[in-house]
Amino acid sequence: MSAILLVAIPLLVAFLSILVKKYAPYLLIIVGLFNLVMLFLLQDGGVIIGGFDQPLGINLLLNLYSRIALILINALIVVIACLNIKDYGKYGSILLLAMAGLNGLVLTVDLFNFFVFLEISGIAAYLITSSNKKPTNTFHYLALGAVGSSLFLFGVIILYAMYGTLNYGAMIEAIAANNNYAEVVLPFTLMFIGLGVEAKLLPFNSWVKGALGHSNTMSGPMIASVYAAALSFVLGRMIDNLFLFQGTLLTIVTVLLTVGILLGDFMAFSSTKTREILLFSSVAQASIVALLFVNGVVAWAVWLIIANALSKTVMFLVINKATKEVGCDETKSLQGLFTKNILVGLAFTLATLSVMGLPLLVGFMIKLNFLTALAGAGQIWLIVAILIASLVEGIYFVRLLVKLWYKGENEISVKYNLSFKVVFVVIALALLAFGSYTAPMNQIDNSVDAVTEVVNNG
Amino acid sequence: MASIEYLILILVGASFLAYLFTKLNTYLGSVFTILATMFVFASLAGYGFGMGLDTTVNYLPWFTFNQTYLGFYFVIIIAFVYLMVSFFHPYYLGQYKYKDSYNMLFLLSLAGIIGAFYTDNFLQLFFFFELIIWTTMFLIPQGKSREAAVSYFGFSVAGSVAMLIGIFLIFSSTGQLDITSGLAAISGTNAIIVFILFLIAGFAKLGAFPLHIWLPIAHGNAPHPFSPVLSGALVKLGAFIGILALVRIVPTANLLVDSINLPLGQWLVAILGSISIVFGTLMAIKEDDAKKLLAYSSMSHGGYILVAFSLMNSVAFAGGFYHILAHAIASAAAFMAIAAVARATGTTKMKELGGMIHKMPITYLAYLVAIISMAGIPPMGGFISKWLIFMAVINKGMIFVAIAIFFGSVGSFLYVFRPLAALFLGQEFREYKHVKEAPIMMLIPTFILMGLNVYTGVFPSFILNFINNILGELGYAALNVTSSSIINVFDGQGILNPALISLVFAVGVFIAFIIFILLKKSRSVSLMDTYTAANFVHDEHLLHYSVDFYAPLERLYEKHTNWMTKFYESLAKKVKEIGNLGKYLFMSKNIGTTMLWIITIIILLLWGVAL
Amino acid sequence: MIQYAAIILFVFGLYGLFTNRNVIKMIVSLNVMEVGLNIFIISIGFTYDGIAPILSSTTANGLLYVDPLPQALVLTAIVIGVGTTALGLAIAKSIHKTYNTFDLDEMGDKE
Amino acid sequence: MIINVLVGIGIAFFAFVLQTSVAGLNRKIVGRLQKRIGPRWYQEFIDIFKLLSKRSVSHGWIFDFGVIMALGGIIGTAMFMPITSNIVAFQDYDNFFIFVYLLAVGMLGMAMSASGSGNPWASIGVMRALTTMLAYEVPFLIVVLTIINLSGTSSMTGIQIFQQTAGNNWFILALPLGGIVGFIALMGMLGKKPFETYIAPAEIASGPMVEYGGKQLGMLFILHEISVWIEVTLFVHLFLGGATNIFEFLIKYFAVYTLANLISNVNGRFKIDQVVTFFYKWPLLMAVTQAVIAIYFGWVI
Amino acid sequence: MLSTKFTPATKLSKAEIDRKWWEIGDFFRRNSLWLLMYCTGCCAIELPPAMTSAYDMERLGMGPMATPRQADILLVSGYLSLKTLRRLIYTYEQMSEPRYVVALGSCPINGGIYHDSHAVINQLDQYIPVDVYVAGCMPNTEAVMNGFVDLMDQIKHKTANGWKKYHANFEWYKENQRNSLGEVDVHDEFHE
Repeated sequence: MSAILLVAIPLLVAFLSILVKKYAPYLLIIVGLFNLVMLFLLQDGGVIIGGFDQPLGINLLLNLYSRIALILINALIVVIACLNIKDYGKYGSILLLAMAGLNGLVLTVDLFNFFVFLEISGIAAYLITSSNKKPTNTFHYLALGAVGSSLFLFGVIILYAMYGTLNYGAMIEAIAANNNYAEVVLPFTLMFIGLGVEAKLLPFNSWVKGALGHSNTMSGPMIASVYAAALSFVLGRMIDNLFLFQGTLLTIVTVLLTVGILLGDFMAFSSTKTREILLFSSVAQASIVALLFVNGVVAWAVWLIIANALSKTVMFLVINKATKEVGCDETKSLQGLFTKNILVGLAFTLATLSVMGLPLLVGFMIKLNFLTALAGAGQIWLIVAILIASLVEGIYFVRLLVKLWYKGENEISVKYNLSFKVVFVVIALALLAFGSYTAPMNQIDNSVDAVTEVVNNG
Repeated sequence: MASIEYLILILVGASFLAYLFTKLNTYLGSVFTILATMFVFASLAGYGFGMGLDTTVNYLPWFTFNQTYLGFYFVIIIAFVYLMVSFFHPYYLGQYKYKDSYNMLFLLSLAGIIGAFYTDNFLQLFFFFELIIWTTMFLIPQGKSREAAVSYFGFSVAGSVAMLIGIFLIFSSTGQLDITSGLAAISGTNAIIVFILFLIAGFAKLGAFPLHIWLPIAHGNAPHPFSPVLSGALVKLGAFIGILALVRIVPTANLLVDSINLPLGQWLVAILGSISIVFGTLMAIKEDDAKKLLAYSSMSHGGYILVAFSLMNSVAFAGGFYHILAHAIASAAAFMAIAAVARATGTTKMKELGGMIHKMPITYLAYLVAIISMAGIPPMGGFISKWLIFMAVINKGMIFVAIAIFFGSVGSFLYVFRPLAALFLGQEFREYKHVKEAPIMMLIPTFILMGLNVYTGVFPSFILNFINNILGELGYAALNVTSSSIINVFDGQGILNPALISLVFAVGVFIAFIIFILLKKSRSVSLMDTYTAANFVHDEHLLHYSVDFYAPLERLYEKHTNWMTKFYESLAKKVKEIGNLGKYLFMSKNIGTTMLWIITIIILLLWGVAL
Repeated sequence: MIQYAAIILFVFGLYGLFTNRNVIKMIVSLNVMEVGLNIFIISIGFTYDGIAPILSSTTANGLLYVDPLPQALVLTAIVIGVGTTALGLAIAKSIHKTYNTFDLDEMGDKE
Repeated sequence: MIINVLVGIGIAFFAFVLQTSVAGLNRKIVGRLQKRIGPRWYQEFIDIFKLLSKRSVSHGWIFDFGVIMALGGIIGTAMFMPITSNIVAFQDYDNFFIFVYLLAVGMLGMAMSASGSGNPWASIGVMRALTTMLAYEVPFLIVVLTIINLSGTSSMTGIQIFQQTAGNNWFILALPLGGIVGFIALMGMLGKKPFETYIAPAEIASGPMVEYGGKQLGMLFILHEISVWIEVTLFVHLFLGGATNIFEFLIKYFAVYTLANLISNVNGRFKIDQVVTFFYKWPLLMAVTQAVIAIYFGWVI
Repeated sequence: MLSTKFTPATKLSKAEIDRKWWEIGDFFRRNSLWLLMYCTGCCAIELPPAMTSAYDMERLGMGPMATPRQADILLVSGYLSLKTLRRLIYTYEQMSEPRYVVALGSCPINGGIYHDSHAVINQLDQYIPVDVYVAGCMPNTEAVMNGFVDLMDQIKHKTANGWKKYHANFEWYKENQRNSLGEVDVHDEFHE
């Protein structure tokens, strides 16, 4: 009954489900629910596979941080699976593979094992994007993903060469022992770039436009919220424990991320396709999350990831469903989408307001608190950049909302079936509820993910 | 014992109830909104004047409230304008697309306003400030144009972003999030930066010179019952923040402009205020849409408020506070009159309207009283506030600001008269023969506002005494006002007895009336029978002179009237270009570019570390 | 010394990805890069006169073994490389089916 | 209080009588200037009473209410005006801005009823009147700012007493440029020839007064006379040191009005935008230089 | 001169009071006659000399006024074509009472030199009541001034009541106007 089941069972069922193609989505939902139940039963603690000593043995760590991440990922996958049973049934096994990869990614504290799970979830991601019927974009994503993960492997191996261990805890102690940051810069950069490709950070995410630009109701939410959330969690864990940026590396990374935030929002401001607006805004959000981790504001970064994941799911589902029925996703052609379906419109508006960070919604509390934390750390210039970006973001989201609420010249009618509506209402209510009642948000603090003790077979 | 927190919770609850009621039937929902606003206003007025509202908080998690005279002064004015406007809802909401959300957002923004003025914590102020912005933003697109909401939201959020940066600058330098102590604690260059940031927020919300583009767009195109709220009430938020900056932080105390012993910051704000007065007046004279014209007048009155609060003496502050009240009432009344005309005729364009006085005389009287106060003419409230500001500027001897102020006050007479002549007077157009006077429910607020305009003009002592409390709270000497409302300024330099002026004016009118009555009764003739050098004109449109009313004046400055609009359009274009550049650089189709970026970063880093 | 060769091979792979626009050639260059990487991993564990790290009953202790861990890692890395290449080829086939050319430039962006 | 009001009404009546007779005299002087006999000195009275006795035309209630409000406003202003430094209806309530703004009430009443008369020429006349007001008001108020700043009080009697005290002399000497600007602004206020754009009989058929006849026109003539009196007395009190006794006031009053009238009779008429550009070029420049010199450098002759 | 000490002031009836007022009014009306500057024909050239220094109309209290509302005298100076007559009648009706008409020259009397022209009316009296005729094909200025003085005397002796005649037999005048002009109040003249 250990944490390994979270990875093993989805993997096993993934391969079994290939045999019984028809029942794949149902299997997926069952496994997802099983994982969720397991998560509530398991206690925290590490797991060693194969009983070997630390450089050889692969060990997984389940603590509050990874528990939150896993609940979010599995829940979202189950929700997306339920919504897409009808038209993307045959992707059930791929989603199972993705679930296994992502669970493993979040759980493992062994660097090489991290690389393996990164590749598994990568492959699952390439297969998911292939559902967009745009092979060139998928190939683009595959090539970049492969390069990214091999760079990551390169970094890991250099670290292994220097410190002889692959385990998180041991590595952290070894680095701390001979604290000469200069020699560690190259591997950390390579690993940061490797992860940056997957986590959609600015210079490395040219695949995002292709992958999400033509996404559908299954691939959009999967890539934009599930993968983004998982990789943000993992990137956060690595930045917060392993990298601990200093000196020139810190300045370069901060510059990269700030440029990422500003440019992400400017790109969204300049695009007229609705999906492009959403994907560039999620690029900007990802850079903000990374920036928060770099500055040590871990607690609010976690809440930001969750809030963004939920809002982006709603937004992508709404827009992708509408684009499928209308055919083109230009804001002009989608005009007046909400005139007919008020409920979906309300949910979309609340999600957008939460992403913009306006009061009465959870986005505002998170934004206010992480800005106060940044101000406490004296980072005024970062606050200025984030706020300018949020101003530009506010303007293009309002421009989008105003177009969607009021009908243009041609009449469009998009029907959302009941299951979509239920999901939207639940998420919207959650955003609204936590917006005003913020007590539970203060429970976790910045040291939520301290990977310190070395998990040995002892 | 009404408590602030209950008021806010009641309002939020009432907004959801209003949503449901309006879904059932518009009239019911709007009446409910009127009752809700009336209840809130009554409890505020009842307990607020004596600072009697209790500030205990037991539901809202991290909110703390405290009462100040300054905050209460703003809340009572804005709540009053909200109440007056809510009377209009039953008649206007019928033709809006999302009428149920209209009532809901209307009450939500009122809750935000009550919260914003009763807090002493910066973050809470920002919370309510943003709440007001996005609730009012969703109301604007229900009017004529959609882009109005985007530009309104853009400028308001720009203002609130500047304020937030200022707040965090205070927090990071002094660790205080409390308004009074935070503003007192900062000093040196931080104080200057925070001063500038707060002023940007004030200017954005007030629609003063550099950030005024959204004012005509938003007020002109907002739904008819909402533009009085926009210009009467929401503009005062900017004034509140401007006061925070101008009165509480005096950043450049040492850099005095020696000839008129005023800190440099204050002097620059006075100059910007006067530019917005002149610009607002010139643009208002040229404007053809009545609501846009009144929007520009709000801009110029915003300029007056800024000048008043940048003169650093109690007479100017008293003038500024009084002007906030007088302008709020006058512009709300004027906008409501225009809304009544727009409801009856469907347009606010001056070239399509004329002769409304024949069918809507009471609306005409309401508009007349409003513009007398806006132009600052004696029997009405506007005169007293303008007089106080004039005396302060004269006492300080600021010549260039004085030019702008005098130009503004005479210019305001020009542009407020224009809708009066074009909309109301003149021949009665054929197409508006069927028009009826506004219904009784809509006339109640007009009568109340007319009475209030006259009251503030004739007996200002009660209001000026309350303003003295505010001045005391801000640490300035009180204004010398006797019980019979005789105002003595700069110990004798200027003495004003508004009651006497109104009495003498009444006596004069009585004498003129006697002369008029004694003489022979004159033969009443239709408006078509006018002296047209004996040409036979039968189409009343030809006889109605309302298009380009001040043509010779407009010709003098028509070439350079849109500096700022071009500036903001190019700014938006620049951001788009940067976005496209980003897409070109980072989002290109072939993989080579991304690889290039990866390689450069690695090389850059190694070169950086290795050195 | 072998590590420099591995890094050069890795850079060749990257250069390959850089320049050519043919899908198949890009997959080949991907493989070249991964081979370079694998050689680099193997070279990490090398000690001069170490023997192959096979544990059997007959081996006497006191012998110098090559570090077994990188070799284990390489195995998985190779398997993953194969996986990605297989997927890449499958996508290349579907690209060929839709645009019946392999060259990315000739495809144009048929939306 | 009643006595003050009665004194005020007396002053207003005195104003009407004085100005009408002075205007009559001026018509005679102008006649003599043009080598003709010119009308009787009380011709203005006869004109006004003839108008009051005629039965005229009314274009609706706003047409009449505007005239009543205008005349009421002007009578109210006149009641506040001090004749000499000791004859004033309401002791130390005669603030300068009351006159500027109660005149504006008169202007608003006339403008409202003129536009209410439905004649396009009346609206054009009103537009020209308001634009001219915008033109001459600003330089005049800048000079008044200097005067109030120097004399430390904004009440008319206070300014008179300041000029009559031993040390300082009349403001027309103390502030020469200010005096010139004041006189040009007075010409604008009176609507004398160079700036008579809004009565312009040839162009817009006597502007706002086109639809008036009979008693309305009579009341407007009374209004015109009293407002001329107010403006000339303002000039006398602000620049010529007011008056200690009634005769000094009469002499100064007659001198100023005749000078203005003579200048007016030799001048043509400006176009309306020439008026605005003229006032915002030289008078404003002179007013500002005078203000800067007087307030900042303190050079007061 | 009856002494007023003893005889009680007789209570004047309403009509007499009006009469008294009317007499005072006449004095003012007589001494301030305003001309409507409506120069229809060639006799108008006589007006400038009447106004300038030689004859100085102003000393009689007379002066030119821009609009009919303000004017007392409608000066018909010379021939009247049909088109001008329509304008004249419209302007006459716009004048405020009591109003007087002074016809200069012989054309309004009997058509003058244009007697047999198709476009000119011969007798102005048919269409609007005329108080004073000043004969002469271009009467010299003295005659014009004399005409005005006659008008003033008529006002003094209450015989200048042309405007009362116009009210009295309004129908008759209208009948004549319609016969000769067709339609007085012309519509669509400028294709409005």
